[in-house]
Amino acid sequence: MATDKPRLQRQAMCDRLAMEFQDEWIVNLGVGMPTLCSNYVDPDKDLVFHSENGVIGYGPLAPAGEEDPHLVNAGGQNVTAVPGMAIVHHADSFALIRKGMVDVTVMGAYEVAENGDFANWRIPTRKGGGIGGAMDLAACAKQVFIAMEHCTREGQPRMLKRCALPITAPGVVTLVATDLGLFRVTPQGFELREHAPGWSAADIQELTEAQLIIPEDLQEFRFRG
Amino acid sequence: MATDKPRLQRQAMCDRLAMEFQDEWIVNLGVGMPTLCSNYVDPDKDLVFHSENGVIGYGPLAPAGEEDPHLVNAGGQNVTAVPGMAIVHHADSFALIRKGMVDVTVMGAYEVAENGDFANWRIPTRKGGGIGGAMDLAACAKQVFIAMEHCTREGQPRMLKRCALPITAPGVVTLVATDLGLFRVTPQGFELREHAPGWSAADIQELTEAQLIIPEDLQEFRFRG
Amino acid sequence: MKNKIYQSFDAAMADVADGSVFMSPGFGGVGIPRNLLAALHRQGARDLTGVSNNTGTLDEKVDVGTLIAAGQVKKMYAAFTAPTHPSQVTPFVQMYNNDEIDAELVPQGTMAERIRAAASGIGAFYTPASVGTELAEGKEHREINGRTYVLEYPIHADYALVRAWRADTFGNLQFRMAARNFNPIMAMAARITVAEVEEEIVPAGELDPDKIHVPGVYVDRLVQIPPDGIWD
Amino acid sequence: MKNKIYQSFDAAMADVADGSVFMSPGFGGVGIPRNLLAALHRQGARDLTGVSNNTGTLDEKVDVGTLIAAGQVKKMYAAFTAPTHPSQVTPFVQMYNNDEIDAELVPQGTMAERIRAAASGIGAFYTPASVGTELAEGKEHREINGRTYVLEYPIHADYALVRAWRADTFGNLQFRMAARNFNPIMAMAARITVAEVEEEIVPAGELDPDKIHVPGVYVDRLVQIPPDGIWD
Repeated sequence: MATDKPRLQRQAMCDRLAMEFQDEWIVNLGVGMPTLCSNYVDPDKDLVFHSENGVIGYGPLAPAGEEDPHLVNAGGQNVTAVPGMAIVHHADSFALIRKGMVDVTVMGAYEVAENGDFANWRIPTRKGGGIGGAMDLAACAKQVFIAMEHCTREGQPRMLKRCALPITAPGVVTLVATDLGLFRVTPQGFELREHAPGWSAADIQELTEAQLIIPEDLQEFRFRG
Repeated sequence: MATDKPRLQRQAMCDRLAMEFQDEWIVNLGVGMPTLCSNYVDPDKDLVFHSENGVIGYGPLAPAGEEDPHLVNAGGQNVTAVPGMAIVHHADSFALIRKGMVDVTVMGAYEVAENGDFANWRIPTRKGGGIGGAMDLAACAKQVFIAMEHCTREGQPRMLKRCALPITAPGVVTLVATDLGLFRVTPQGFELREHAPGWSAADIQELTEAQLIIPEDLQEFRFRG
Repeated sequence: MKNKIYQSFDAAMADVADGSVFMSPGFGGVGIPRNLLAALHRQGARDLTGVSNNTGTLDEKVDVGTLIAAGQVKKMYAAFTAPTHPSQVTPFVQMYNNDEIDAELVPQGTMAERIRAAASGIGAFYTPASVGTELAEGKEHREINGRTYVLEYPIHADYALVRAWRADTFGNLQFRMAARNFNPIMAMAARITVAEVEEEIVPAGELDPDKIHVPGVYVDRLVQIPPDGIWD
Repeated sequence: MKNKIYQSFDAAMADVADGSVFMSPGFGGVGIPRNLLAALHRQGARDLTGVSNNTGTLDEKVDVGTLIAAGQVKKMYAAFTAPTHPSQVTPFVQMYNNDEIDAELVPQGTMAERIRAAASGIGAFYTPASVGTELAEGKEHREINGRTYVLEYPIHADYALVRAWRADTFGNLQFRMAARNFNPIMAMAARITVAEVEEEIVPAGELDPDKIHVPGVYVDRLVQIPPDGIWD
């Protein structure tokens, strides 16, 4: 059965998204899995990591014992300063976001739909929600990349025709990395760009509610070189 | 004829308005005559002078030869720093104004009306206007004081039933000092509080279009002690 | 110059009345006015409305969750009204599930801008965030230059409790690194602003006027965090 | 790191196309990007729209009036479209009276906020300034909490020409004293921001990240003012 095959690791998924970052991009990484994107470093690209708490241009996690207690990223992790870093307050930080200066935001999601909608803030069976800065970022960043498991713990597909959960923003997702491959959101729907090793397009379609577009130049998933 | 009697000097008019400033007030002085208010210093009162270019807490004009070329007030005059001074940008400076933190703004005017309207930015026979920060300040300061000559150069009254010129803000003026006296704007109209020496209430009424309220406790104009 | 320095957090929080609205900054565990929150907890004011990025954490530290757990808060404005992980059942979550506390969920950037609107006399503003989502339902929409925006209103407060790094006696504040976060906009938005200060409160004139994050005119009360205060 | 340092003002202004919108800060004679304005004058772009507190002065110094007098500007947004004194007949006033230039008169705080709205992705906002006056006629009004506001829209720009005191090679900017004025908000609002810098441009990392007035991500081009540049 297809579902027994080995799947991609989270770091590989985030590496793959990070390979798409372009030189000079301002990058915002959501809490959790997306923070792994900063572990992939391409020396030919200068990236500026922006955190919604107003840190513009932070570096890797601080080594143990060398933490600056006042310097944290959006996940509350102690990060390091890189030369050129600047701090602004929360309103100015989201001013930057709403102006559309963030080139890409990478987020986790419960669901992504083939029309580019995604959902990551509320499960209706639980009261309340956890938005943080996701709605502002999703509505305003130039691109939204999603990193998520392809299926729920119960094995249900997360890549859907339409989101069932309340969405975070409509029609904004451009690229999705799951543990089964890399998907581009096109006007026609999800295009499978790269498949996990050992997984055929048919295997992946089987675990996907939306109809996948399978291009002629379908590639195997690219790992860190 | 009443109009031949000596009138109040500009400094005396501004001194009198400045006597009304209360301890801890944030004071904004308009360009021109109102800047004279800062020459009246009451050692028992701490005032914070705010200038719309974002200087919060400036001091007297800089002595010749000791100017800081980067430090100017709203009139472009070189002022001095006082301990506690802070600088903000223009949007933050007007944020402070719109929040209603300015306790008083003192402005010049072409006309003031008994309903508290005043006009100081446009003469319809000339194209364009010079507003600067006057509309923001007039709409948002807790009080608006006016310092102006009682009549135009042509001898026409400036204290009117209704403004003829386009107004700067409706119903905001609380106190007016002219070269003939001090007037409070009340719900019933202008109340003459203090008259210039040698000028009777009737003399002043003669040069005023609006009907003045003459209180029983009418005083002579108070000069710097 | 008016003396803004209070000798204790308790003195600085003494007049908070029942029913007050308070703002409490902090993000990622830094820049949180833990000493003032602890004092407000001791003071015991009730029926408070809180404005804060989150609704409290599960660690043992004092934060808005301390006031919530004590039943002092009737409503929260926050960007998180559910935990990021379902296993995190904070006091807020328990009370919210039991309808013992009210909450308005606000996207973080919209919250920051609504606070900033209060700080700047703006009556309302149009933001693109949340358009097309459940949170924008029932709100006024407007298309401007081909883009759809939703109308949002200021969040005002009676008190801002903030945590500064340095201050002078006039109330000018400086923050350090990511501890800045919501502190400046909350300090400028509230009617009464109270700051706990990590470093020594220096005489007015010792801070460079070009390097001040909150002008002293916005700050009413200052308390130096003592050696035995809450530092982390 | 991308090299943002240009060797001349002319090089930094070379690509300004006819019809561009430019912002030019300055207030009370300080913080004016005189070197960049002089370069834009030499460059000769026409049909420009300018955003500036005033429309030029009568002194001999380079300011927006230099571009206006040269016929390069078709429209100005400004808080002064008439001189404060009728005797001050600037080039703008002459051209405006002859309908050779267009202008929109904007209250200064509204102008600052409209620029800030462009810098922060706000679609429109309600301000109390100008309500009840001629300038609010025809604009949308709204009563909010018993107060009347008028709706105002962002002012966007292609270029901001700014004058900084210090900068680092990443583009982080610092301003000094009242020379800050409109500089930060214009630098953050425009599509392309060019800064002339009074002090040496230091390597990235030498400015304290807590003491930066405009983050380098907003700044595209930096030019050090040379000894023979326009200093005043």
